[in-house]
Amino acid sequence: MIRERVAGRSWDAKGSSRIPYWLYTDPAIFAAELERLFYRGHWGYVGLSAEIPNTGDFKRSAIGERSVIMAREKDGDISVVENRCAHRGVQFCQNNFGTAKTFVCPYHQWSYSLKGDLIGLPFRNGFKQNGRVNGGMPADFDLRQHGLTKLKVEEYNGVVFASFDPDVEPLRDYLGPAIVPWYERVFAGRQLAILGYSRQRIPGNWKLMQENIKDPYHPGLLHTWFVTFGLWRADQQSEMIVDARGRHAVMKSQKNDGGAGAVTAGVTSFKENMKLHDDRVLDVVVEPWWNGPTVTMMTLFPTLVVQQQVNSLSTRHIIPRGPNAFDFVWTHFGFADDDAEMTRRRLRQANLFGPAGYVSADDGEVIAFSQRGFSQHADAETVCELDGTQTGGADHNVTETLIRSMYAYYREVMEL
Amino acid sequence: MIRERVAGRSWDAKGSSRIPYWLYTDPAIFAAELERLFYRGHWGYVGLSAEIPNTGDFKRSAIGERSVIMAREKDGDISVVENRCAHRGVQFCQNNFGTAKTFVCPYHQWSYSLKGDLIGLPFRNGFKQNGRVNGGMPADFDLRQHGLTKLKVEEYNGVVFASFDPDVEPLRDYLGPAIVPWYERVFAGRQLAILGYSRQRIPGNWKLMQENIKDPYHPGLLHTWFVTFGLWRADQQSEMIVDARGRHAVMKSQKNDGGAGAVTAGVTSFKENMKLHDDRVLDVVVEPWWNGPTVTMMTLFPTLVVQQQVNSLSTRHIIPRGPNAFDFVWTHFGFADDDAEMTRRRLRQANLFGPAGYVSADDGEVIAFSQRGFSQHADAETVCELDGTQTGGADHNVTETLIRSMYAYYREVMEL
Amino acid sequence: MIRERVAGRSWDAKGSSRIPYWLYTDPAIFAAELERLFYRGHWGYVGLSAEIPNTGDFKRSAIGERSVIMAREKDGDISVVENRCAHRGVQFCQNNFGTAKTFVCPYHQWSYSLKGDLIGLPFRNGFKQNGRVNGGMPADFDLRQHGLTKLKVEEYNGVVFASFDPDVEPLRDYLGPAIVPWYERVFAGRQLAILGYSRQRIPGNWKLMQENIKDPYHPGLLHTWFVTFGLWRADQQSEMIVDARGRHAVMKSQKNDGGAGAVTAGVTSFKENMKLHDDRVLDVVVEPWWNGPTVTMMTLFPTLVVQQQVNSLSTRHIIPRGPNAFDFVWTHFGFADDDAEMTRRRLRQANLFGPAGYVSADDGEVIAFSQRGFSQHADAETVCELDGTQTGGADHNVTETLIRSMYAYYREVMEL
Amino acid sequence: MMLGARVAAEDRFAIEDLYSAYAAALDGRDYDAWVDLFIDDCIYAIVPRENDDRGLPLATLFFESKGMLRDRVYGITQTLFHEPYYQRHLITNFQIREAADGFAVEANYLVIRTKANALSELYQAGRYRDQIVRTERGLRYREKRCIFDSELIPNSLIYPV
Amino acid sequence: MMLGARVAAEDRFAIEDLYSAYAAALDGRDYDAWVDLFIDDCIYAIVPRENDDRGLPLATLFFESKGMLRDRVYGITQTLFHEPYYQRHLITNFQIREAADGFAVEANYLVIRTKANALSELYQAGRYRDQIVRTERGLRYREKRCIFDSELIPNSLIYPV
Amino acid sequence: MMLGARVAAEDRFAIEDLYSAYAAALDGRDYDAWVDLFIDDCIYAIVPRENDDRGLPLATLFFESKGMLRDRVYGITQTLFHEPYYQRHLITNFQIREAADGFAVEANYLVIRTKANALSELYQAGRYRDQIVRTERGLRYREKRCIFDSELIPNSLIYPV
Ligand code: FES
Ligand code: FES
Ligand code: FES
Ligand SMILES: [Fe+3]
Ligand SMILES: [Fe+3]
Ligand SMILES: [Fe+3]
Repeated sequence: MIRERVAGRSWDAKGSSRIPYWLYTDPAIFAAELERLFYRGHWGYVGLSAEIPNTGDFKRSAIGERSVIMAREKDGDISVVENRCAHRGVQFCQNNFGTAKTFVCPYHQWSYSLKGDLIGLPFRNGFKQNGRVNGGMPADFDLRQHGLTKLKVEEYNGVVFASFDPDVEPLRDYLGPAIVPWYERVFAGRQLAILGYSRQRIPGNWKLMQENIKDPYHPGLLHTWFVTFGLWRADQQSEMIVDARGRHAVMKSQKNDGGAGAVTAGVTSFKENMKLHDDRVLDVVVEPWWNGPTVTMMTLFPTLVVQQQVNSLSTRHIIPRGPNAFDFVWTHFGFADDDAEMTRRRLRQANLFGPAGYVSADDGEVIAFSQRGFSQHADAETVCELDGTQTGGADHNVTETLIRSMYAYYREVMEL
Repeated sequence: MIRERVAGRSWDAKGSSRIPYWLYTDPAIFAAELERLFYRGHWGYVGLSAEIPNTGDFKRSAIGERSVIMAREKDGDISVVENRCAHRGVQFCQNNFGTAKTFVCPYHQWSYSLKGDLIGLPFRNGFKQNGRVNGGMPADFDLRQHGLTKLKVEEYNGVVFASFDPDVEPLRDYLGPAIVPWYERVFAGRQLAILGYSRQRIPGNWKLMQENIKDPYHPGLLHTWFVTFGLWRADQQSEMIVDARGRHAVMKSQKNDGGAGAVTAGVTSFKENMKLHDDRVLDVVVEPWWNGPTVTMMTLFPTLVVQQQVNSLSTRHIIPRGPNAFDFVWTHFGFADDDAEMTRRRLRQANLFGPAGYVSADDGEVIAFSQRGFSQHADAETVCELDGTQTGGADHNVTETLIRSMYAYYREVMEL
Repeated sequence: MIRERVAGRSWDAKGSSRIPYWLYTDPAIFAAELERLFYRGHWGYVGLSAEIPNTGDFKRSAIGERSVIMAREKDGDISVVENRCAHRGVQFCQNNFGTAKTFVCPYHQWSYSLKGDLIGLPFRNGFKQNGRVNGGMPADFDLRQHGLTKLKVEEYNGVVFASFDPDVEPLRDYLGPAIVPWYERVFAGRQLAILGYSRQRIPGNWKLMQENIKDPYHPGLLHTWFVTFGLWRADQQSEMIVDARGRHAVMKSQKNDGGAGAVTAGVTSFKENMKLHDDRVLDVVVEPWWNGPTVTMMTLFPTLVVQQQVNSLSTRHIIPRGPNAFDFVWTHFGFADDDAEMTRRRLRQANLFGPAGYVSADDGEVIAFSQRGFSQHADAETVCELDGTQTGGADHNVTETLIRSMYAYYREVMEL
Repeated sequence: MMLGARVAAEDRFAIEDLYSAYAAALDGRDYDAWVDLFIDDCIYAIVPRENDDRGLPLATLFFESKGMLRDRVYGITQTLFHEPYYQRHLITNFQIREAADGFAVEANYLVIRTKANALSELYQAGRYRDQIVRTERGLRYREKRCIFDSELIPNSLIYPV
Repeated sequence: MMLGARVAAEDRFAIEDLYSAYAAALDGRDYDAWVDLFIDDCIYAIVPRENDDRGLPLATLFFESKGMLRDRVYGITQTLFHEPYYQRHLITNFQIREAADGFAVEANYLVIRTKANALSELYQAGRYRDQIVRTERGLRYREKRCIFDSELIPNSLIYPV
Repeated sequence: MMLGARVAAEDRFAIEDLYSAYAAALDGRDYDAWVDLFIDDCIYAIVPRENDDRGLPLATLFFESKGMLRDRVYGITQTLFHEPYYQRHLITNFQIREAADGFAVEANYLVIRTKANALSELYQAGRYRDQIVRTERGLRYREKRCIFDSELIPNSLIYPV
C-alpha cells in the first residue's frame, strides 16, 4: 500500500548496493521524488548571495521542476518565492537576473512585493462608471490569501537555500555536524566574487550526478588528467565523509605528483609520457584556508555539488528535467579579496571543469551512456559493491560506500 | 464511476471560478475532451466557403486531432470527410489546398468521391490470368461499408462547420439566439474575400485561448495599444453576451479616444506620451454594418474565434496538439465589394493581430507562461472571481464571468 | 487476465483481417512486443559476417531497443553481447564499427573479453597502502556472475542472427523448410562484398514495414517504375510463400516488359509514355543463381527484410524506436567475385531503393501517413481482405494473405 | 536566372556589408541601427511563403515607412510583453541584379532563436527579396521582403527577422 | 590546405553566383533550372559521409548523366508520391582551387526542410565536393558530390539537395 | 557600425579563405590544421554570451597559447572519453575592420552536430570576434573569441567550435 504510493514499484533487493534500473527511468518514481525529495523535508540550492548584491536585485532559479525567484529586499534580507501568479498561474518572471521594486504579472497586472505578498490588483473594487460600480473582486476577497508561494529561506555564509516545506529542519541540522566544518571551510563568510556561469543539459537521471560526485572510484580511472598528474588517485590520503542520514557527503583528498606506480598498472587512461605544452592550466598555488586537502567535493542532497579542486571553486546546481535529463548549472566563484593573479589562476584551472572541462566533460558523457543502458533493460540492476555493501564513511577512496549511503537514505524517505 | 470515465480525476471545488491546474496538463483529461467536446455533440470550424470557390476545390482542415477535408462538389454543396483511407488508414491528402475530381489513396489506389463514397479499388474482382481469376475482394464486400468518414456539414453565411456526430443539434440552435444576431452581423451573407493566413503553434492548453477571448479584463492591462489608444478599456460601454449553455460568447465594446484617466491609474502598460510615428495603422473608418460596436470578439466553443476589431476581420481556428499545445490558424478576410482603400486598411490594421501583432503576440506569450505555471504545481487552482462567482452575461468588461460560464458548461459535459 | 498481461487491450474481431489501430500506437502494446517478439522466442538480425572480416573487428547493432555488439573472436567465431556494462549500466561502446582486443568500460575500466566475460576490474582486491588494503570487491565477488549479457548466436551463410532467449529454437527451424530454400538462394555461402549503407528513420510503427514487404498488392499501384517497366505487377507469375507459423514470407515474381494492359487500366501511377532519358539504371543482367525469379522479397520476422530485385541486393534492418517510429538500415551488398561491371550495375540499380529510391522512398511516406491516420482514430481498424480472409501462401500477387498470416501468428504469441 | 549577372566588385562588397550590418544590428539588439539601414520611404514586410505563392496580400508584419519601423522598435522594447530571446542570422547565397538607382537582391536566410535556460532552436528559414538604393550614407534598403518558409510560427514573432 | 589559393575575383564571383543559382533553383522548385546547371556528361551523387569515409561505393542517389537528372525531375514531379516540403539551402565557406578546365570547389551546406502545418526542421548538413567547368554559357557543374553528415535520413529524400 | 568600411578585395578574399580553412579543418577533424591557423602567442576562448554581456570573465574554454591548443587536441583525441560526433560549420556575414597589423573580424556562426544513428541537431549558434594578423604564411588568428548564444550546452563540448 505504501508501495502503491510510490508508483506500484517494489525494490526487492536487500540493502542499497543493487539499484534497479527503473529507479532512473520511471516517470512515476520521478514524480514521487519531486514530492518527497525536492518539495518536502529537504533544502534546495537557490544561489549565492553575491549574485544579488543590491536592494531589488533578483535571480530566477529553480527547485525541482518549479521556477523560483530569490530577491534582495530593502532590509537586506533575501526572500524566495515561486514564480507563479496566484491569479491564473502565469510564470510572470522571464529574466534570469534583474532588479525590481515589485513583481507585476503581465496578464492582469496583479502586483506582489518581493516578499510575495499580493499588494494589489486592477479594479479590485470595481470600476466606477455612470455613477455605478462595475465588477471588482468579491467583498470577502482577502489579499493575504492570494500571495505568491513563499519559501522558507536560509542564507548560510553567502549561499542561499530554500524549501517549499515550512517544517523543514534548520539548515545546519539538515547538513549535520559531519558536513558543517567542510562547508564552512569553503564558505567561511568571506565575500564571494562571481566569475561566471556554465550551463549544460545532461541526458541522464539527476541521481547519476549525485552518484558521480559520491564516487571516488572513477576519477582516477576515467579522467586521464587526474591519474596522470596526481590530482586524484587511489594512492593518496583520502577521506570519505558522510552525514548521519547518509545523504550528504564530502570526498577529500591530497594531490600528489602523479606518474607511474602500482595505482596506474593496467589503467588505460593513464598516459605516462603525457606532457603539457603549456602547463599554466596546472599552476596550482596552495591557499592558506585549505588546511591540507587540495580537493573537497561536497554533495548536498539533492540539488547541489560544491567543488574545491585546487584553486578552482564552483557550485553546481542540479535541476531535474523529467526522469531522463537534468540541467547542470555551474557558478564559478572566487573571493572578493583575490588578487588579479589568483583570479587568472582560477579562470585557467576552470579549463578542467564544466561542459568542456578535461575532467568533467566525460562525466556528462558516461552519465548519458548509463541512462541509455538503463532504458534498454528495465529490470536489471547496478552493482555498487566496491569495498563491500556497508554504508557510512571511509578513510580511503577505493569504495562505493557513499553511493550506498545515499540509496539507504533514499529507500527510507521514498519508502521503497 | 463517472469519474473513472474521465481520467479518475475529481474536481472538488464548487462552481467554476476555481480551475484546477491538472485540467490543463493531464493527457487523460485531454483524451476525454477530444471525445466529448471535439468529436461528440459539438460543431467544429472547418473553413470559409470562399476558400473553395470552384467545383472540385478542396481545403485540408482539422477538428480536434483529426485531419478533415472540405470540398466543393458538382452541385455546389460542400462536403467534409475525414482524411483517412478506409483500407489501411493512410492520410491520403497531403496538401492544404487543391482541386480534385476524386480522392485517390496513393497506397493501393482506392478511390473515393468528394462526398466520401468508395467508388472503386484495383482488382476488386480479382485479376484474370491464364483463364482464372486471382484475388479480388470477398463476394460480400460492400463498397458502401468502406467509404471515408462523412461529417455532418452546415454552411452558414459563408462559414463551414462540421461534426463527427450525426446527432448534433442544428448549427443555429447550437449557437443559440443570443449569439446568432452577432454572428450574422459579421457574416450577413456578403461574399467574403480571403486576404491570407497566419499560423502559430502556441505551447499552452487549447482552453487558454478560449479563456483569453472570454477575458475582457486583460486587454486594457496587457495590451498597451488598447489602453493607450482606447481600443479596449474599462471606461467604455461594453457588453458580455453568452449563450444559454454558457459555452459561446461575444465581447462587444465601443472604442474611445484613450489617454489618461481613472482607468489608467497605476497601469504600467499605459503609455501616456506614446505617439505613433506613422498612425496609418490606426486609420479607422466606421463601416455601416457595425451599427455601433467597434469591436466584437466572438468565441464559438470549442474551436473558433471570430474577430471584428475596427476594420480588421479574421477567423481564428483552434487545433489542439495534445494537452500542452495548440495550433492557432488565422484567416484574415474582407468583403468582395471592398474598395482598394478598405482592403489596404484591413491589411494595415492586421499589424495589430496574429503571431506578431501589437495586441496579440503577447497573448500567445502569457498563455505559454500560464502553461508553465500549471506544469510546476499540479494541484493548485486558478482564481477567476473578478465580478463574483456567478455565470452569465454582463453589461461591462470588469468581469471574468464568461470564463466561469464556459467552465460551468464544461463540468456538465465532462461530468467533472 | 492474459489480457491484463498485454496492456489491458482486447482485440475483438475474429481472424486477422481487421487490425485495430491501437495495435500501432499503444505504448503498452509496444512494450509487450519488445518482450514477446524481440527478446523472447525469436531471432534478430545483427549483421553480415563480411562486415567484421578480421579478428577483433566489431559492429554495433541492435535488437529491439537494445544495443548489441557483434565481434569476431580469435577462433574466427562471432560473438554477440549486449552493449551495457554489468557494473553501473554504461553503454560502453560508442562506435558503429571498430577493432578491439577487449571491451573496456570507460567509467571504471571494468574489462570484458569479446565473448562478454568479465576479465577484471581495477582494485578488485583493493589497493595496498601503508601496509594495509583499502577497498576492493567482496571476497565472494564472482567475475563469472558479472559478465555482459551474452546472446545466442548463429551465423548462417554469411548472415549473423542473435537472440536474448537461450531457449530459442535453432535458426533453420525458426525459418522453416518453406523459407530456407529461398534464403539459401541469396545466401548460398558465397563470400559477400559490402557496398555501403543507407539509414532512415521512418515515423511509423515497425509492423508497417513488415506489412509493406508482405503486401504484393501495392508495388504495381504505388510505384510507377514497377508497373510501367514491368518490374512488379499483377500480370506476372508470382508466388507468395509463407512459413508454417505464418511469420516469415517470400514474395517472388518474374519481371515482364511492362507497358499498357488490363493490369494498368485506370491505374494513375502507370505512365504509358514514360521513357527514361538514361536507362542504364535498368540495365538488368540475369544472374545464373536466380533460377527464374527476377525478384524475391523476404521478410524474416520481426527484424529483417532481404531484398533481391534484379541485380540489386540488400538486407534491411528494422530497429523500433517506440511505437511511432523505427530506424530502417539498408546494407547493400554484392558478391566478392563480382566483376567491376556487375558492381557498377548493382550500384546503379540502387537508385531504385533506399530513402531516396524510385520504388521505396514512397513506401516510407505512406507508412508515415498510415501512422497519422491511426493516431487520429484509435478505435478504427484496417481491412486486409484482398483475396479473402484466409491465411497461408498464394500463387499470385493479388492478395493480402501474408499480412493476415503475420497477424494470425502475432495474436497467438501476443495472446491478443 | 540571374546566373552570370555582372556587378562591380565594389558593389558586391557594399551589398554584403549591408547585410552583415543588418544581421549584426538585429542579433546585437541595436534596433536603432537596424532602422538606420532603411530609407524614410521604405517598405518592410514579413510574409508567409504560402501567402506569397498564392497571391494573398496578408503579411505577418507590413510596414510602409521608417516611422512604422520606429513604432515597432518602441513596441518590442516598451509595449510587447514577451520572453526575451537571442537571434542569430545566417544570410547566404546572394543573387544581385542592377536596378534603376541601385540593386535588386535576393538571399536565403536562417534565424536561430535561443531562450534563457533552453536549447537553441531553428526559428525561421526564408528568402529576402529586397530593393537597395544608393544614398550619400551608402547603400540602404528601400524595400525588404522576408518571405518565410516557416509558416507555423513557434508561438510569436517579436523582433524583426 | 587550400588556404591562400589565388583565384581571380571574377572567377570567385562567378562561382558564388553558380551556387546561388543552384540554391535558388532548388528552393524555388525550378527543377529545369537546376538541371541546366550541369553539363551533359555530369555526375551528381548524394553520399552518406560514413560510406565516403570508409571507402564504400554506395550512394543514396548516383546519377551519371544529365539524362538521369531529367529522369529524377520526372520522378519527383510525376511518379514519387510524397508529402511536399519546402527546401532552404545555406551554402557557405567555399574552398576553391583552379583545375584543368575550371575549378575544384568545396563548400559546407545546410538544408532546412519545412512541411505544411509543421515546424521547420534541420534536414541535412554536409559538404559539397564539386568539379566546375567553363562553358560558353558560363560555369557549370561537371561533377557534384553531396557528402552528408545527416546519415539517418528523416524518412525520405525526394528532392535534390 | 562597420557598414561601409573599405577593405581591399585581396584581403577580403584572404580572410574568407581563412574562415573556410578553419571550418574545413574542424569539420574534417584535421586538428593539426586547426592549430596551424593560429600564431604561437594566441588566445582562443569559447564564451557563453551571458558571461560576455554581463562582464563576467569565465569562459567555457580559455586558451592562451598555441601550446594550450595542442594540449586540447591531445585531450580530444587521447584523453576525453566521449561519443564521437560530426561537426558542420556555417560561418557568414563577415564584418571586417582594418587593424594595426591585420584585421578585426566578426562573423556569425552555426555548428551542426551529428551523432551516429541520430538525427542532426542544432548544436551551437554564436558570433566570432577575432583578431587576425598577417604572417609570412598568410593570415592567421592572433585571437579568436567564440561568443555563443547556445548557453545551455547539449551535454558536452568536446571539439573546438
Ligand atoms: S494571471 Fe497574473 S495577473 Fe492574471
Ligand atoms: S491504404 Fe489506402 S488504398 Fe490501401
Ligand atoms: S559502469 Fe562500467 S565500469 Fe563502472
Ligand atoms: Fe568525474
Ligand atoms: Fe489579448
Ligand atoms: Fe513498396
